[in-house]
Amino acid sequence: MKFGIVVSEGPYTHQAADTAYHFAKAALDKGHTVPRVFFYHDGVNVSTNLSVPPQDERHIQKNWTALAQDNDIDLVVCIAAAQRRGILDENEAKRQGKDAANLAEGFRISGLGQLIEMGIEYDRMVMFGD
Amino acid sequence: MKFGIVVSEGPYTHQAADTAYHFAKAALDKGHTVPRVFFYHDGVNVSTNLSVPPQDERHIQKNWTALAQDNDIDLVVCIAAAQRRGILDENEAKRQGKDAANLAEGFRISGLGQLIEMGIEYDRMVMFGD
Amino acid sequence: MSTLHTVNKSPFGDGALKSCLEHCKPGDGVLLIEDGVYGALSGSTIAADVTARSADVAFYRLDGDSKARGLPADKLLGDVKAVGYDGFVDLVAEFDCTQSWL
Amino acid sequence: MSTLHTVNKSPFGDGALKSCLEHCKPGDGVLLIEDGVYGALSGSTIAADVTARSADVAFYRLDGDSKARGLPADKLLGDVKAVGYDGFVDLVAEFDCTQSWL
Amino acid sequence: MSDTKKFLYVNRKAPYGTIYALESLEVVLIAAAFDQDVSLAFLDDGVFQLTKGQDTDGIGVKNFSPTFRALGDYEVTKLYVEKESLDERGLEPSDLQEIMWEDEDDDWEEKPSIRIVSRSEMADIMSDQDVVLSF
Amino acid sequence: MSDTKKFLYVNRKAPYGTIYALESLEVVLIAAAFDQDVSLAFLDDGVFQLTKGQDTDGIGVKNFSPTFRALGDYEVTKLYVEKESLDERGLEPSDLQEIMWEDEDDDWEEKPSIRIVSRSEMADIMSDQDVVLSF
Repeated sequence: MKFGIVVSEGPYTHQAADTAYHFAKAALDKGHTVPRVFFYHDGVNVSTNLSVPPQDERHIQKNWTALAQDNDIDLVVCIAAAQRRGILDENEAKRQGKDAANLAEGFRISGLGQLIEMGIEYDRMVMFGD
Repeated sequence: MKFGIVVSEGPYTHQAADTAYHFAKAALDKGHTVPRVFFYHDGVNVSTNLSVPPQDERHIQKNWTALAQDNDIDLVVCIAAAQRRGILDENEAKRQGKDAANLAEGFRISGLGQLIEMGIEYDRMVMFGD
Repeated sequence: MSTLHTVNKSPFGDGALKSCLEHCKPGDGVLLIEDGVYGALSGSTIAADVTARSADVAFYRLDGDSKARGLPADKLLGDVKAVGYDGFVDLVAEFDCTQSWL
Repeated sequence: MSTLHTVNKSPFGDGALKSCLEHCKPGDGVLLIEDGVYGALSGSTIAADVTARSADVAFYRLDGDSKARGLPADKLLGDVKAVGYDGFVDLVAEFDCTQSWL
Repeated sequence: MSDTKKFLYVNRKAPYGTIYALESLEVVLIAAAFDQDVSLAFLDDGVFQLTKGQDTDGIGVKNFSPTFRALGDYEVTKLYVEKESLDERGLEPSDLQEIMWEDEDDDWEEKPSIRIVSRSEMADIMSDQDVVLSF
Repeated sequence: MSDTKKFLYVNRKAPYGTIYALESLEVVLIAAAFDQDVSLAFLDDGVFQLTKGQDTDGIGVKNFSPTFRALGDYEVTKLYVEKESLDERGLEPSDLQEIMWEDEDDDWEEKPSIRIVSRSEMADIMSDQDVVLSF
């Protein structure tokens, strides 16, 4: 089956991004596919490449990036939610006149239409939030 | 009186940073002082300089920066909470080998001791969170 | 010693107001802010709990938050006094200590 | 059509589980995850509500979340079956639709 | 399976205290372009999103409640509001804003988009969906 | 006013589902260095922070519950736990981990840091503070 996953809360603050990660891994292990994960609300904060958690803690962003690269998952960050919260890729940073970009490798910024498409095309949608 | 303010939730997602801002302004208008505001938990996300909210919305970070500059408020972002969530100043970015820093003007990163000091030295402490 | 308690969540989905009402002391104040202002709705399932404490606890609500949420004064408990951010500041100064029910 | 409902918040401070129990249909499943696993505590104020729906709704809890929170099996309702993340995946596949009570 | 899926957007949170209500509405506005069968459910604190007379000047946050009245133009015409949720909060249907849509199959007659349903009807609506998104 | 203030750290949230419990503990560890009169209150879902036997291997999150046992070394020795909160959750004091401190004024006798109090006693404790920080 094709599973769509939505992450609606930020890393470390809520467990949502962790549970979603374990769920995605388990789905892939069982032979399902996870073509896309959509990050919305504070979920967009998962995609910052500036996070430096303590050494003895999991690195949530790096876990997602690695899982995506190993399994060809499209990690999509909602552009409207990202702009409010200060997540920018190189293009957006340039367009907004900002000196820095902070979108991590393996993530891309796009619109809410990508979320609706998942609902239309995939067999199941699972949301993780607060 | 000296008022200490703590902001525990991120901008836009929760109203906490807004209410704290209006409270701080009202306290200053009444002749009280607000020597320091401490940003903890997701509150640290208020201090990103990469936020680009819609044109017709308030700019929470810029509001805080302006209020602090006009009234000599020390805006302190907790270092441990900030590192987890990807808020870095120039020094930390360099030390962590990151290409970018995103701490906005008027904010500084420091330790939790700054929060305890507020409790010891100020007349009142007010927390805004979730 | 008297305490100003602030509650910022709707009492219908969250237990903060109820817990606050069970822990505040006679002479304390309870200020409803943000989504907490829904706790001032008369005719609701929480109204009796608020009214029961009104004899010995002073209740307030942020007026800006009430108006933002479209709550007309005639739907709200008369015992819960409207204040602005300036009134919020006065309350914090007036009570010895502030406790946020986050 | 059958639905798998997920609940991720403690039922003692938040109304999500209660609302879920009032809206799920016979034949549905309810999976407790994250802080939602506290909803499986026997002898608690929520236990009767869960048990009352156990006749026509299947209850599950994430085992990792239960162990993380130090909840021993003998403190938990027997009607609420432990599953791993792999079981979670099976449940999502088995039911037609998943609804998260955020 | 037909090309059209039934999407339900579930709103259980109050506006302004948190951003979920606003960002839910942003999803619905985009979703309207996809020609799916869209319904919105308002229950628990979600019913507060629809109160009339919202005025956010005092808190410095944008008032997004007028956007609900534009949903009809996007052919989003089914806003289910749970009666028990209103009752518990001391609200009546008349405390909600009027939201209309024009029925092109009925000589463009204006019809109300808000449909008050019982908890048991809400449960039926929830169980009859292909995709349920929660905010 | 004396140089020492009474600080109360109020914990009303469960661990792991959100980070508040962990970040509250981080504050308390720093606070211990400031020679103030520190108390911790655990009520509502906060009592779940102290359950024994927490094992987080299955969720890939760090288990911070052993840190509570180190609080005695930091001279944080007053952990008030509300009995009614335990009761409502089907928990007993014996479901909580044992947390001890050594009383240097009493020949270093080991004493329990957790003190089970009634709701009314918890209200008294809350009302007798200079600074209350909530997590």
